[in-house]
Amino acid sequence: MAKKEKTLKTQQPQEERIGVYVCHCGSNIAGMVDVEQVAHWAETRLKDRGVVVARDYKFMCSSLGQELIEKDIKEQKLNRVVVAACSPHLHEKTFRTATERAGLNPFMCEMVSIREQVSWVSTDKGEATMKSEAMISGGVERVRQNVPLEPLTVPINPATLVVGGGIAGIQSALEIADAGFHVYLVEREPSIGGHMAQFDKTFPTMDCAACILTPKMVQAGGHPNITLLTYSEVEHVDGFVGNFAVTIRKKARMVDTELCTGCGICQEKCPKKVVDDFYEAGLGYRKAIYTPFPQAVPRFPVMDIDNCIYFEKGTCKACEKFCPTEAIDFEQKDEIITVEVGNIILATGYDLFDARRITHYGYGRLANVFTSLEMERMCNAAGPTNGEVVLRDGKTKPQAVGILHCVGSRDRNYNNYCSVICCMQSLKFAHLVHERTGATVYNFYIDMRTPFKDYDEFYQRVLEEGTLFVRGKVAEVTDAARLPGEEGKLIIQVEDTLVGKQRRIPVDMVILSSGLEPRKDSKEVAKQFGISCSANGWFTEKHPKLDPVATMTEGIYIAGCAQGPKDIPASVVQGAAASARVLGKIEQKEVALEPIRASINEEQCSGCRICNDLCPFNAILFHEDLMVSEINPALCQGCGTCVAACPAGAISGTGFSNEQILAQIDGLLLLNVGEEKIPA
Amino acid sequence: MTTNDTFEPVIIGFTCNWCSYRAADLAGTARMKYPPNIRLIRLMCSGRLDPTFVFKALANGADGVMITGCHPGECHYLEQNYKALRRYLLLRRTLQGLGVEPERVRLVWASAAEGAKFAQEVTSFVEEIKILGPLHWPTWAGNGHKAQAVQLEVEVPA
Amino acid sequence: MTEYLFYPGCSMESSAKAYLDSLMAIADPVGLKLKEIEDWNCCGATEYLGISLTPAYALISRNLALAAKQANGTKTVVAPCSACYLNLAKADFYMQERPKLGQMVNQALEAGGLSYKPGSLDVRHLLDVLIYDIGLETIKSKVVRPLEGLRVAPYLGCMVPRPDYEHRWSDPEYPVELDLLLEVLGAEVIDFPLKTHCCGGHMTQIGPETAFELIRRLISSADQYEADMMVTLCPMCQMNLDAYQGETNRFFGTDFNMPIVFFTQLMGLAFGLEAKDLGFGSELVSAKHALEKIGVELPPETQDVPARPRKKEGLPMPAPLPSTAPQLPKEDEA
Amino acid sequence: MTISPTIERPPATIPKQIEDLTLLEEVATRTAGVSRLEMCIQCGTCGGSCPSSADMDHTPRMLFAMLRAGMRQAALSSNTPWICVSCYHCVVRCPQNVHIADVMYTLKSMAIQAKLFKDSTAPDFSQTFVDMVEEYGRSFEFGLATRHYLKHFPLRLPGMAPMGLGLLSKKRMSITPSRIKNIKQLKNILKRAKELEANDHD
Repeated sequence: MAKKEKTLKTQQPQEERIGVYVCHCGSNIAGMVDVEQVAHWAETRLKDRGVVVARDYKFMCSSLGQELIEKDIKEQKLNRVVVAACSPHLHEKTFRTATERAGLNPFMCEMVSIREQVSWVSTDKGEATMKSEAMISGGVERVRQNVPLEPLTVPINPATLVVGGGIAGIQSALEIADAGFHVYLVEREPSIGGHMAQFDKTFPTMDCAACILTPKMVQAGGHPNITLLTYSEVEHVDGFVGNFAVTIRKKARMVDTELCTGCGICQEKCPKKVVDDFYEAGLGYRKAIYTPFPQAVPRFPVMDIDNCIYFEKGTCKACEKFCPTEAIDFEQKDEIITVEVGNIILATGYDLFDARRITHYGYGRLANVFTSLEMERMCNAAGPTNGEVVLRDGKTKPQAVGILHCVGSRDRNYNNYCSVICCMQSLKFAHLVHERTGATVYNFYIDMRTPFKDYDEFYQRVLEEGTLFVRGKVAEVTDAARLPGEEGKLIIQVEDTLVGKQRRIPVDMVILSSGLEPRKDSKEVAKQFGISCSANGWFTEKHPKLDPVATMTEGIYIAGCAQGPKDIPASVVQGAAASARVLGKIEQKEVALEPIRASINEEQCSGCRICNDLCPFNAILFHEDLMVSEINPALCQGCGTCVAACPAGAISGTGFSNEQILAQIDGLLLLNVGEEKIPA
Repeated sequence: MTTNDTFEPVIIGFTCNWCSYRAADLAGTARMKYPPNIRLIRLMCSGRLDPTFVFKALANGADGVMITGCHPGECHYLEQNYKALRRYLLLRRTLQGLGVEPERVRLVWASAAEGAKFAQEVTSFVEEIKILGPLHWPTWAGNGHKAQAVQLEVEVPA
Repeated sequence: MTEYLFYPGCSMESSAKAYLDSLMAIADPVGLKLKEIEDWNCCGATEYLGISLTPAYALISRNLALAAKQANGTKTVVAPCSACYLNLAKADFYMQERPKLGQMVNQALEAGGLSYKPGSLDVRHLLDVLIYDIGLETIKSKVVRPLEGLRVAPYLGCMVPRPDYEHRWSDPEYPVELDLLLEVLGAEVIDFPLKTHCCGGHMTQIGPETAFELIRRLISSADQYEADMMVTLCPMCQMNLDAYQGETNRFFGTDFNMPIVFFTQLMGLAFGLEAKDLGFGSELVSAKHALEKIGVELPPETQDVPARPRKKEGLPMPAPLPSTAPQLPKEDEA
Repeated sequence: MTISPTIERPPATIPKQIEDLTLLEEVATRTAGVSRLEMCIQCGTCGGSCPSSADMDHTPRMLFAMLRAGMRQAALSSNTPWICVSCYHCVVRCPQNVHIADVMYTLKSMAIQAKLFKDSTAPDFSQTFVDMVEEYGRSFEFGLATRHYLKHFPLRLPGMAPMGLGLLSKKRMSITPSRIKNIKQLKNILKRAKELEANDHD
């Protein structure tokens, strides 16, 4: 490029020497923005503003792209860099590191997001190009005001908090604990184990879920490096990577775990029987004092005070009377504890789609319509029917069973994503129902999705067993008989799309393969931990392909279904991967923090104390003797509210100073752009 | 609609690093489309917004300013967005006093998950500013007050 | 008292006269004030849409334009007929969803000196207004002759609860609003599984055999549940199920004798009004026998007809999903 | 002189290009609202929900596949849209929120325009209905029913007579049409609408 070489020779006598780098991002940016024009524009029109070189390149974030910048910094003696590429949340660190490698302070590099904010949201190439130019002008003006900053480093606390004791959380906790570091494993329910503990068999190998899960639960329960906090919830999170302080509420079990031996006599003697909506999916019963299931870890029971007769009527206390170790404590109160950890793994799992929402499938209205979780419990030998597959009357074996895929999934009326596990789960039920009852089994699917190892082989096996597959999303399940043979049955009305005809198939039992949903409170949890989640409520990973276990917030990782629907093997993989990331962090021993802090110029401070009350982190102290305020940099989080509020202008905020922002405004409005046109 | 077809307003947007800037990222990742008239400035928090920024933007050629922050109760810094809200309400009053339509400044709450909301708010704001037309600072009457005050309806965005 | 703009629709003046008469009779007692849209025209039913798009929507929108012009402080248009309700609501919705349609329609309306800004009116069905504005409490307070012993199948048909652009109903397939209203009137309401299934619509005209099967399904199901009558809120449904019931019987060799009445007629009865003022007698399948059950004040024999087969023993059933519909008013102890 | 072969074959013709990839888009743009027709995943919820699908040549799902395949002739001559009863079951259940019922209306109008419908009963009924509405501004059930049944179901008419008489005697059917006051305004509006519609599809 002859033109560029020419610019090389024209030395500017100015102090600022700025390089502008425009990324194509393949065609992601170049497809909508004329990147060459943008680079040319920056180089010519922003010449007076200190731009000495502007280049466009296919992938700036590649090592070649970074080297390009480093080379320019060294050879052209650049002292400031603007990279116009993707969102700074993605690659700010990359380019600042490259800048640092070339010998500049990393904070002399600014990013301009022309991918997320321009090319991906625009429809007109001309407009997108002009917007990119304006944004680069803003970036250039801002970077002119940048000053070198030194990052703060803090030591990393080697302990880790794992939230959620399902299979993903258990796996994470064990990996870290086995490596020799301490783990706090918090679980909301009385026992760890999660959904997997409710299952009967696991596809495609048909291993007994309890048989493979229980050993892991026991290992976690007895591990010297794991503090198990069951029946507990995180209340509050403070701090940042390396130094989180987490407040946890240990809900009152009404059982003194120091004294309890887990003998089970209290449950036996408790006179109150309650429908177990949680563990037995509403199909079975438990007592008002209970351990959710026999293999529960820990083995201590909890008291359900909403259903306890003593709490209702003031008498009973059968449990207390019979407890051999006097472990029952009706006076127990919730306990609030604080733990200090360096990293956090969120493995909070999923909720099952509420099938009652699809009224035309009749769940909750038609007795013999069951959900997949009810089915898991029914198939389980330890479940309410001892593993018998029967109708709601508790005794009749079905002759014909219909299994509906995609219930609440792949449907814009409910959830428009694929829940991943339902196809395989439905095949599993087809196999189990066939095995237990010999009934005719129908599977109604839109598309069969059986990727991953040995999954399609399982499909073949179920085909072999004679399961009848009907390609079509079920339109309705009804008990309104219309034709002979339909009386007393549930009729599944569906278009058999491969035949092209509507069919009405009478069955005795319908199983709804309900999809997975984010936890009802996932958005609040995301907020609590300062991470983001999708509109649905799944936690958002840092990068969907290249960083699927980290989040945008340093020190917080995600695993299992909290990130999105996935099956057991994938949950285990992600749990282990999150642990590997945490172990990597712990081994770094210390972490560098963004030096974005506010500070007060004592000379200018009038001592008005307006800023004092504005800081939610109590980082601003007032020196009565000197009548000035001072900011504690270790406590300051860098929000900048005090900067904006100081009437004397005595507070400045690094990284986001008034000078930087005001300059950026002018830049965005193209106030400083040279007017003279360069002849083409 | 009285939209002037040829008038393309310039809008400066101030976004919070934790929520609305990520909402803008999400709008991009999801390939949602919105008008190119807005140019964003990232702040660490909407509480960082000094009203001077807004006046400076409007004085130097912007036709509108959009301020975005976390939903009330969801501030990354606990409660600083409430301070932004207070300043915003005052700001509108001041603008009115100066004879500038207070609708030229809009406060939007958008969480990191609300890419669609962000895109939609930008779209409707651009439409609204197009209807208002280019910003002309009023000429001043002798006593320093504009003869006609602009009607202000105080509404608190939820 | 809120005044509503009223769009009666063609059927109300002819085949569904009973609906109009009974509506007028109950409007006053419940405090429903209706102002008929001056010089309204036919909504085009389900026919015009299949001929040509813009003229069909222009036809509907003339009514919206007139209504908006005549609106005096109110923005709610009430339609008692399903097809009219849907057409008006649909035009308003689609002209917003696709502005080009709105522009074309407005260009057409201009030829008649009219215009309409999509979204400026609320189009609602009569039952919606009665339940959500007037309220079950008010309706209950007017009941002087509870319809005790009358077993009714609530039947809404298709076009009121679906497609429900504005989400006004509790559910598109199993809405409970009509059930609640009839319960307030004191009737015994069956959980009618086909309550929003199709009556055949215009197929009675163009493919009678298709329609007869749909009519058979509905009446046969109501009959299985031993309903004394089916209660509807749509002139077309009433017409198809009532007037074509005889022909359906002949076609299938059945002998159904299921009276089909409008819910407003039953409201009138429960309010103590005279049957003759409520349009009774105009139905082709006479409701006489069914009405005797309540008219003669004799407590009818309570037949223990099993409702939907529900198993009390065995495995527990899931609790019903909390409904968005209003709750039935509490029984007064006094 | 040619020897006629033992088996008569139709003369060989060059296969016509039947795929018309603009068809789907045309249907979509002629549909009120946003049809979302291109989003169909062929799940069959519509065909499964349809109360009258037994009488249809194709289920709605198949019809949409045909539109996608550009089979204009076959799609527009299908009886499916004419059997649709507008019950909207498919619309509320469709997992992709396709405006199915409105697509059916579009297909009817396109079939009428292309004169591709097989049975004229339904189009005639619609046209008769519309003619009367255009004439009077109101529908006229008596005129409509008699005219329509006379033409299409003359044999069924005697069977229907008791019903018709019943309706007449119970004053549920008027033998004279009523007319709106400002019919001129309506006619002007419809005239303009038809012109606009015609120009739009040029």
